[in-house]
Amino acid sequence: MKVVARFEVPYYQYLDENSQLTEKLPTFAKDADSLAAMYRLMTLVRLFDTKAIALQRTGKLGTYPSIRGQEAVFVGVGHAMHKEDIFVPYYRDVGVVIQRGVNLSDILLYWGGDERGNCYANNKQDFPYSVPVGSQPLHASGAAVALKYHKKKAAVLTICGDGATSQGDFYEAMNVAGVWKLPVVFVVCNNQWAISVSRGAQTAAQTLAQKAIAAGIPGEQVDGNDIIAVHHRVEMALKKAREQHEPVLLEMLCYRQSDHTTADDARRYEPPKIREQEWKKEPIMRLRRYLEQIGVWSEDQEQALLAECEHNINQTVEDYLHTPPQPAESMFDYLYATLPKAYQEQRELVKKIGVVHHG
Amino acid sequence: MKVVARFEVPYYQYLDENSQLTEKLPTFAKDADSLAAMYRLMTLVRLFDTKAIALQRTGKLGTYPSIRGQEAVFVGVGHAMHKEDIFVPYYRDVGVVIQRGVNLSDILLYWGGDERGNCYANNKQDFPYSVPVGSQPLHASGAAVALKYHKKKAAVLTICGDGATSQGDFYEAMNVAGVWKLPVVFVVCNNQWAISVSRGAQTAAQTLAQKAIAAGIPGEQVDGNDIIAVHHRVEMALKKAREQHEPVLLEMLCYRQSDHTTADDARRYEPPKIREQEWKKEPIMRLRRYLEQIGVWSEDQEQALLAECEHNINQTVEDYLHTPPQPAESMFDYLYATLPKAYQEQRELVKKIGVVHHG
Amino acid sequence: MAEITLVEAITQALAYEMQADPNVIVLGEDVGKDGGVFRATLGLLDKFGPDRVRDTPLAESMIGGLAVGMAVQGLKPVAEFQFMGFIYPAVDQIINHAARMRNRTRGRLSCPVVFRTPYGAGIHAPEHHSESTEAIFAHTPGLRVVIPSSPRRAYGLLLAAIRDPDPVIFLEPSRLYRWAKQEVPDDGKALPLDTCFTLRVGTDVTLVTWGAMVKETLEAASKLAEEGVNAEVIDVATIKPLDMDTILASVEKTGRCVIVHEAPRTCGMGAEIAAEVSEKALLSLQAPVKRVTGYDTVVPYARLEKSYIPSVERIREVVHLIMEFA
Amino acid sequence: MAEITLVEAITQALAYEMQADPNVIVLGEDVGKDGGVFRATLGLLDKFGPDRVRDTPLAESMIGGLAVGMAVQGLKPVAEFQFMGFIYPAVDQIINHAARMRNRTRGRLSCPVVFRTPYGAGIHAPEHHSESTEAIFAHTPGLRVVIPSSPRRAYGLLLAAIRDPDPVIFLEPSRLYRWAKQEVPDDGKALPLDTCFTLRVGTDVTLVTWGAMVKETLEAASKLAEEGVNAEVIDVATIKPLDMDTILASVEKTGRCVIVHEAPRTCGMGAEIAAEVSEKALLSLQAPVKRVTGYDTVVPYARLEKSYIPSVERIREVVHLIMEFA
Ligand SMILES: Cc1ncc(C[n+]2csc(CCOP(=O)(O)OP(=O)(O)O)c2C)c(N)n1
Ligand SMILES: Cc1ncc(C[n+]2csc(CCOP(=O)(O)OP(=O)(O)O)c2C)c(N)n1
Ligand SMILES: [Mg+2]
Ligand SMILES: [Mg+2]
Repeated sequence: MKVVARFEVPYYQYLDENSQLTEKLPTFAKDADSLAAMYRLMTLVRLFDTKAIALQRTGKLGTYPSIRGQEAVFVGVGHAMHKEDIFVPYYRDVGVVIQRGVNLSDILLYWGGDERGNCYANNKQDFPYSVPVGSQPLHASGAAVALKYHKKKAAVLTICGDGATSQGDFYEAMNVAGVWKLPVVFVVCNNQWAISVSRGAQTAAQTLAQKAIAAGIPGEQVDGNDIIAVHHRVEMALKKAREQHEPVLLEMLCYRQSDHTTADDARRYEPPKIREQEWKKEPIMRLRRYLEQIGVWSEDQEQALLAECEHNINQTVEDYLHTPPQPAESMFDYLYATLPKAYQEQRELVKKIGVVHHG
Repeated sequence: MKVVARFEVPYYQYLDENSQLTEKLPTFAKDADSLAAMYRLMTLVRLFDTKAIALQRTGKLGTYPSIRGQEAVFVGVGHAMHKEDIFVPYYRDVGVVIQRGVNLSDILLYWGGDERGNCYANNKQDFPYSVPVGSQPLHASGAAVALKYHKKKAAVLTICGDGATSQGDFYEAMNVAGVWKLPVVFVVCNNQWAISVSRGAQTAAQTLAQKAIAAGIPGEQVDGNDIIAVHHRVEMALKKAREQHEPVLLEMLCYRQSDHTTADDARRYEPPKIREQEWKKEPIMRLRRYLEQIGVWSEDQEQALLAECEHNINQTVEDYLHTPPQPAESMFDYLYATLPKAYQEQRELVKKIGVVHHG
Repeated sequence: MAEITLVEAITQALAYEMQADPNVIVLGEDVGKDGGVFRATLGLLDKFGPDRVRDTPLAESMIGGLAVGMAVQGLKPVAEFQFMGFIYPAVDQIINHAARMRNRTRGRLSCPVVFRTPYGAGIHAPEHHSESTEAIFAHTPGLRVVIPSSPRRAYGLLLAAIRDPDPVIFLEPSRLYRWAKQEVPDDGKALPLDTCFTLRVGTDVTLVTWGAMVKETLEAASKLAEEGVNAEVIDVATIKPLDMDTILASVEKTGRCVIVHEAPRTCGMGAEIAAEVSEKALLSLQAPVKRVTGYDTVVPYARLEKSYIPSVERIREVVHLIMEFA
Repeated sequence: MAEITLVEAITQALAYEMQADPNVIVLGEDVGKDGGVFRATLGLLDKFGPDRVRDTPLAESMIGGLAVGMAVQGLKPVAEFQFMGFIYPAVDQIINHAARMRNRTRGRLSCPVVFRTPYGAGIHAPEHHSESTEAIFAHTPGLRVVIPSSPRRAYGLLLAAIRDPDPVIFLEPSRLYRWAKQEVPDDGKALPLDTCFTLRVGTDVTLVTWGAMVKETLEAASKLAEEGVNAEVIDVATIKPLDMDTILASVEKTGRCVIVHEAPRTCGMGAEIAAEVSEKALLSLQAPVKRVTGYDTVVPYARLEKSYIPSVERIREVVHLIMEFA
């Protein structure tokens, strides 16, 4: 017997749960403004998230998947991306898309049951939320083929959950990215749960990062509660993807501090106490304490930020609540570039009947 | 940065291409009779394979996938399995099924376009050939659930090609086997080609064995031209599966010494010379020289064996050629346990028309 | 006896058959502790343990292929897909393997699996949660496709599906999961799988439907009765194999036929029934066979989904139209 | 001008459009050096290089999903599945993504992809190589389904499919790949995608068909002519969206209609056409609309596949039957 291949999975963290540095800071993080900007976004996102849940509870929004506790992953990813990069999301987000020219009210429209939530006014390239779990990494690899073919200096970034890594499509997407050397970064938001199924019940793999080995690409674990680590590893990965066409898989370790969606009740299956324990690692307070330590954040700033966020969110909610529904026949208006004659009669019928309201 | 996981891929070989031992022999291989038995089978299989191709060339058989050069993989696997184990094959075989109570004439029937080729008289459990590439490892995991549930001391073994490892189903099958601790062994016959697509064009992974790491199970590379290595690693893997419910992936390195099937022409894409170079490693002569070295095989035995094989094969071909087609209405007779009334009229029609021959 | 909902009837049938047959195994995403996103498997884990109620990794092709392997080796898997919009990755395993195992081995092996999934629109769910693509499976030889529309039929048909020696696609109308309650004796009695159910006897027109549309169709029939049209309502229930005898007998009596389904019109199961009725009952027909169906478009998101689902009014209008046909 | 086969016409169309539009990319298993198992992409690698003619890893869901991503970002992928029996792992990507991208983004993004695959039985291939499941795609909103049946139509329809701004399922009857030759000018002229082609004008009965069955149907029409029955033959070609106008106009003229297809009968595309003709042309019909189809069973292996495919005789018999209907 001889050994023919060896592999290692690295883990990255800069700021630990006590807001202490565990490594020398990467360059970008020396810019306190940049960190503060991310702090502001995480705060906005958490407040928005809370608001969305409240809207759902009062019947003003459909099912909504909270990102509570996972803000560093999404905000860090969004912040590290370039405008020209392409984002291929799953359904759990907010943090990335608001940095991609998407209005918060679009997000509400989407979860309120209106396709126009995917019709971003200021973003012509990113993909809409993907509901079929694990299907979208393949789109990312396909988009990366297009970028590479058109010789663009940009990369694709896609994100999915820990549960999604069990899907064959996830593996197939990494595999083709590896063998075709595609400019794509695969991010896994490992929030430890896929609805009620724990991370440990998805796979015997000790890390999700090691799933990259099957595709012959590198995989890394990142402390997903440390936005410095998230941002840095994503930035490095995107750079490598853009410049060297080397795909990589980043597993972001975090914890879902909420039900799966508003349609779920995690008390049915989540062991008691875990959530509180994990809360000690949550990303927003961790960064705030650090910003306070280095003297770039104060209670006054915090209060001003909260007020500003509240104002924006309220405005957004107003916009959302006052958006009239689409005409009924809109269900035919974007099906094809031009609606074939065969379906025009159906469109006329829908139009004649008009919008039928839930009874 | 710290390292959180480390992996190694081992490689096994006992008999090298010059028929020299490279390691201490495993116990089973000290029994020369056992080795000779495998030698006989490999010889039979190669002659049968040659015959099948000839039948196809003369219009007496449909498309047929040769196993030339890959005999050690199939014969070794079949020899290491226990009767109670369950075999889940792909379409490239002969070597395993003839050790599983399947008649050579069944194999011809199958490739001759007759479903009765799957209706083995002496085997009630093994799966039929699977044509949709990569779909059958999931059946193996499912069968392993059944074995484990029924507390049987048996394991499932499934085999697929190098190309099949790119399919999501292959990964999903290993993943569930890993996390549910299923008694199943995954064997990959890496013959370096998936029709015209080379092993290197399938994946950037340096070895196919490392694909197991994604599922958190062990993976090994084995010299697939060394039947001692094949048999030994399969035997060990099956034992571990049966006794400890630990699945494993075995990558058998070999070379497709033929077109993909009789419908293919490898000269279109196979670089010149490779095949001859690889032929030096082929498994049958390798074992024969070894058997001769240890004095358990002679030219007389060889001649007798060839005559015996020829006789058997001719008999088999006769049986096959004299099998009349099934009645036309047989296409309805096994569709459901009892044919629903809705389709009985169609069955009557088919029966009335009778068998329509190719024109 | 307490009245139960359709989804509770599903649970009751699962529990009954798991008790009766130790080879019945439930598997799927979140079917264990969580009891399934609709609670169809609620309590089964506690009763039967994790070997028989299995939370799978998140992979539908895997659920399909695993179930095939289990079924071939003597188990009776009842696999859940969380929504019909997520069954597609398993279509290969269903069409290429489950539906063919018996045929391609000339009866040596078989594949007694039940693939359950909630289906249809109308529950304000996100996109991809509202599919009605039963026609895909109805077109596939070797399968049975069964669709209950009341708690009692859910119980009896599911028992029959599990006991059936061949693969069954069992589609549960999510819109009806908690719509109406019925007493459902837990007597283990299966209902026949090859028969339509006549829910309302009438003389003027035959309304043929299944699944969630049974609701609107029955409502339409009530209104029509007030308006002087006496409709017969048939719940097809098992759409494959199709019991045309019951439908044809009804149309021969009424002379008129309207088929109602939620799936898109083109190539839906309604086309098959309309084609058969038009061919076989041509001489009895007093008006063309009409279809009232979902539109040939993607089911809209929640805000417009009601505009997609065939309404009581659309059914009524079409019936009146053909009553006036001459 | 030399005459070419249907598969050569496919190659010609691919080469033409790759030359004309640098965003057209061919991908699939063995499409490169090997030129595809049927040689449909023969020579393209040499002409256009490996960036535009891409051998993929062996994974159909991947081919589907990759093509979606490419198409959304400005490429025009023409993806090949090696046989229709292997398209199923991609069904999720086709139904849940390709068919919906434009609709769900309200036109912000689109998905101009062509999924090509050989289909149908009759070439002595192993199992799973003989499928005709066009109905699955015909039922799916957002798709186009196009099926050529001659070299010229293959050329013109494939050009149209590639230029179409929405996803197209392009099904090539493998039985006709090398059946008949035609002169096919390489003029880059596309054929319309929303129109049936009337291949034979007649007065007594309308035969509606597509794909490989055009062969048997035309043969039947010739025989019927000798027997005094003048059949009109319509090649539907684009089965989704369906051009009912041409079919209805024909049936209004002939008063009789037989639909011929190779796919299983139940819920096949023939049901849709029969249902529409029966409904819309009821008053013109002098006999019930009949279907001559593949049986509701799995296509048998090679030795019995000819017994599965609708024969000239079956078509003739049914036509005679309805000619005598009164
Ligand atoms: C293909 C598919 N199967 C099932 C579902 C139902 N479902 C929605 S989210 C989810 C769990 C996903 O878990 P994970 O990937 O960890 O992401 P998370 O929601 O935890 O961020 C499931 C099973 C789906 N949307 N798509
Ligand atoms: C799902 C599927 N896709 C495509 C094919 C066509 N096909 C048959 S064999 C083959 C190559 C398989 O290569 P590999 O897995 O390496 O096995 P080998 O034939 O080399 O033993 C392909 C593409 C198929 N049978 N099934
Ligand atoms: Mg998760
Ligand atoms: Mg191979």
